Amino acid sequence: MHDAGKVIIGLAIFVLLITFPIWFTLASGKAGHRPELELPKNETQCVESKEYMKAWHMDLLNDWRDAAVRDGKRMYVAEDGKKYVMSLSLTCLKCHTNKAKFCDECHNYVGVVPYCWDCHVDPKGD
Amino acid sequence: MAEFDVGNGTTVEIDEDGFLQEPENWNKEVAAALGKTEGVEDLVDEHWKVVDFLREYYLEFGVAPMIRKLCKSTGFKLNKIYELFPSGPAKGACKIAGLPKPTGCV
Amino acid sequence: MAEAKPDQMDYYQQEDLLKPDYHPPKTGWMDTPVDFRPGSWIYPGKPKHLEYLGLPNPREWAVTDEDWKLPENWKEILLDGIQERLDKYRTFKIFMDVCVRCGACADKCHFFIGGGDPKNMPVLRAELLRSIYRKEYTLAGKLLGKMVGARELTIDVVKEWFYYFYQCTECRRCSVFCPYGIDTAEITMMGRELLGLLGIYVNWSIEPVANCFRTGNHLGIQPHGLKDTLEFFAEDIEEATGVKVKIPINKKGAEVLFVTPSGDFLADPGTYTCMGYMTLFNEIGLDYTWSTYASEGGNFGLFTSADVIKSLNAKIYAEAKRLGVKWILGGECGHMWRVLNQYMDTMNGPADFLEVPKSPITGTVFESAKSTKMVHISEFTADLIKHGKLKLDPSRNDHIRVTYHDSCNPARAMGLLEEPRYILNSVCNNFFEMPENTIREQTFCCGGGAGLGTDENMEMRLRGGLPRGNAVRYVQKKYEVNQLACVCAIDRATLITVCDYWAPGVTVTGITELVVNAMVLEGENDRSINLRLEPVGEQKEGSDDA
Amino acid sequence: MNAVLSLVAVLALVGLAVLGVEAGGLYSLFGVIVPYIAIVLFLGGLIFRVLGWAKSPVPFRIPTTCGQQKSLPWIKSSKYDNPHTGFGVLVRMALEILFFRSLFRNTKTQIAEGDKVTYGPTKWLWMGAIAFHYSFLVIFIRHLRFFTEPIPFFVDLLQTVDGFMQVGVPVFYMTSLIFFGALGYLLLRRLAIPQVRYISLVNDYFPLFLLLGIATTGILLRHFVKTDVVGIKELTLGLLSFQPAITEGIHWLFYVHLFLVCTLLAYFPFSKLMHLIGVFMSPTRNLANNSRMVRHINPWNAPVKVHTYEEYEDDFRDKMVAAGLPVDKQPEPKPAQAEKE
Repeated sequence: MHDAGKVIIGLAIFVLLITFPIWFTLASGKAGHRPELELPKNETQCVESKEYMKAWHMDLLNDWRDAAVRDGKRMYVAEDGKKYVMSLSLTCLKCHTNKAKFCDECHNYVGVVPYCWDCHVDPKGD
Repeated sequence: MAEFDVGNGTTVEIDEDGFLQEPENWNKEVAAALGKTEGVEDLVDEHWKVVDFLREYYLEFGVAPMIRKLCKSTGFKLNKIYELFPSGPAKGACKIAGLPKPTGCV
Repeated sequence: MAEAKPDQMDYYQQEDLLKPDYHPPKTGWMDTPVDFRPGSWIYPGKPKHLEYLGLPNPREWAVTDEDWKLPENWKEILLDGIQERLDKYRTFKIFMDVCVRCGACADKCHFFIGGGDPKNMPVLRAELLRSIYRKEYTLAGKLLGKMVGARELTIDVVKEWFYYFYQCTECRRCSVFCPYGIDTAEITMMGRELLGLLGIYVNWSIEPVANCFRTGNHLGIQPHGLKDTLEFFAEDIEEATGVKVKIPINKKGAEVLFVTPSGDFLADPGTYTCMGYMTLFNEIGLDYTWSTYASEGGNFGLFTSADVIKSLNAKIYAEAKRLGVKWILGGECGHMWRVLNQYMDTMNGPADFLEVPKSPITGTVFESAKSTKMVHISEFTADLIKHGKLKLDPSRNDHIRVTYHDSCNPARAMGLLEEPRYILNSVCNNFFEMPENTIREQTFCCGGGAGLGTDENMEMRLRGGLPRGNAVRYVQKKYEVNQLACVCAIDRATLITVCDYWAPGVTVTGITELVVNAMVLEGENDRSINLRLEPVGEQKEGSDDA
Repeated sequence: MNAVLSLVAVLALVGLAVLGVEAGGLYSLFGVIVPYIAIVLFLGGLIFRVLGWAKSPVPFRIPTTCGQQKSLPWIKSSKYDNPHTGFGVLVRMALEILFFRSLFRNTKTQIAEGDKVTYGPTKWLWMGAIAFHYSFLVIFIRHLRFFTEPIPFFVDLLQTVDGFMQVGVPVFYMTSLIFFGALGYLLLRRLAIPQVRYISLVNDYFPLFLLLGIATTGILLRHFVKTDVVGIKELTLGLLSFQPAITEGIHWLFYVHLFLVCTLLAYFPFSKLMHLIGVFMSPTRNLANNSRMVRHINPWNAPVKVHTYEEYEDDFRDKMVAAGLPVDKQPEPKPAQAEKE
């Protein structure tokens, strides 16, 4: 016996599953969606360079958290010598006022769920 | 296939185990010569009783008899058969009687 | 005593066989030639049998010959044969493709356990064939060759196939453990079919096939011979029990056709099992018949090719139809039941001229056999006992301390596990199981199945029999077991040697023999002797040597 | 030897990708063309292979039975290890595919104390296999975050569970570790067990090294190199929506990772990795043991030469008559007698 029906159904299910990203994304119509960041209006320079921040902001924030919470240190000296208070709310969010339109844009896009907001409150959120 | 020298100038064909290839080629000289290969130097009456029965049975039925049948018909117990034919009823006696080796679930 | 030869078990020292060298050789397996030592291979099929069966290339040749006298175009024949089988069997295709060589099968094979030859690992046995498949059918194999496990088909490969495909008993134990269910039996069957295309057969299989084709049974027993044999049994039964049994042969209009392996007509202790059937059927008044035409339940076609299976098996239905029986009862045999359970209906059915089997004694309808119309004697007997239709005195078997050997095919190609145990527990008071990894679906082969049970193959039989023999030895020591019961004619022939060698003192029996020895028969004598015509109470020491 | 060859092959692939993007600047080749080819080869090859298998029939119903058959009503049958119904087969297959049931049975055979053959349970291979396959599956699903927009809930959920330990930033996934460990185990046992080493081919080592390469580059990318993941997702979504565009500034290591994955995809259908599908199609597992109940059809069931009863009786008639056995046709010379029945 060939069981052609069963093989074809099985194969179809497999192909359907494996091509899930294609049809799911096409169906959602968001394939062309790109994160659009709302940049601070009155500031052009972040704590460190844009490239550095893009790749390493999570490590920086992690270091800040450890320094501030565990060691009680609050002062951060940046590469260019400028000093900043190590604080998510006071430093970062001062410029990046809208979490949803800045942080979440990329995080949601690539499926990152940082645990910053387990403790911190998003001032504009709920 | 191997040729087996009967000793009187004739040869017969035997298989790998020394069984006669064509049971029709059997005769008493062949039996005696095959006996020597199975540790039976001289075929005496008791041997012939066994061999003759095997032969008769084979000619009638085309196969070797059950060993129990052999024992019952000759009146020899199995150990007596082994005494007569050290390599046993199948390998010894049947070979000497020119029967083919039984194959299958045996 | 003369010096032992390689076809005698005394030739082999237990100390040696107990120390298999599990280390693979230094040379890779493709570069390790076959060692055709006496005792480890089987004589080729004789030309007269091939001629009679119309099989190709009948000729005189010997395994140890340099020239195997293959046809000119042997390579073409084999490659065409592989292609044909790839097209016919999905199993073959898939099993060629999906093995990941995890090695889980390696120490599941009795030949590997007892011999250590890496080519007896089921995975490598299959690679012998896969390597050619890769070379011919895969791009990587064509381009990269050896490192991707591909190699050229040469005469040496053919010889290697012969050696190792006749060192597999098609027991399927490896397939229980394989994560993809790769069944080496299937691979071996393909390999043997391919060899057959070149006229390479072993005589131990092909002579029974030729016999069976002509006379209806493997042993070549002719109709009048079968009658004579059964009459002889009847005399012995009368001597043992005082009961005169009927011998219905080729009886038209009987309710049941009974078919059993022909080994039971010739070799002890199978003959006692046969006497058991006759006594049992007589006692319950079963309206049955023997057939001289379909006088073989076993089917050495299984060890030859699918076409031969079909050709030999066809007689059973044909005879059932000719005799006008209602259904068919099958005796104690191993590979016979693989054929009856997995092949018969497909090959030679539908058996719509028969009725769904119904026990005339208990009224039980065997629903599980409603299409093939063929019931196993253990199912039939278990049903009789369950319904109290047999008067049993198990104490008559008290001198027997019995263990049960699951035969490969009823265990792994059918699942007949509980019926024989139920019977044994009903007819014996002393039943002991062997260790759990050696019974049921994990049972070990006798080492001589699938056409390997011949004396010139003694070394491999003893090596392959080691796991089984060792388990028997275990229960012999622990529970003083002195008899091993089985439902397989090959077992009844080969396990004698295995037990004599590995567990001397344990004899072999079929189940129905024990049943009848425990049965209280109508009009019986004092039953002081059993079916073996031995005084009851004395278990004969030593062998049932044939 | 086969192991070294495989390692060299994987390193060569790495080198090829590095050279291609770093020196050659062949971003569209490695970022667009190769992935497309790989996907086509994967899907096309896989379908081709499966249909190739399916083209051959299953002539006989040959399940390997691992338990009591269905027979008499009072004997408990093993519904799943020896299924006789479609549902039983379904369960058997599910146990096989989801839990590697057969491998779970694995035993280790040894000859102990000189003369005792012993069988101990051994679960290492099973554990290694389960760990490898399931962590691979999780990693595969986790990666959907780069292939879907919006990201389905289960991907987020899986990431949360997988990163539950919250070690490191970004969190280190447990499965990454398990995957690495399992791969290492599978490679080491292949090298360490003499019999397994003896049978191992390039076909066996190559996928292991390839996966190790993929895992290593993946972990480097996540935890050490930190390339522009947003850019990567833009690239993949472009590919998925058939509007490929190379995003600038993605680290070369990503292209190595991608190239190795593409190699795996392209290699998959033509290798033993097809066991993924084969496990579903193995006739010793996916058939019910009901061939005495239901007739299984063999499409090529061709007639064979049979020695018919008539021929048989012709051969033996005289002997049968002499022995008093009934015959269908009386022998010629004698006048016909009434048929005995």
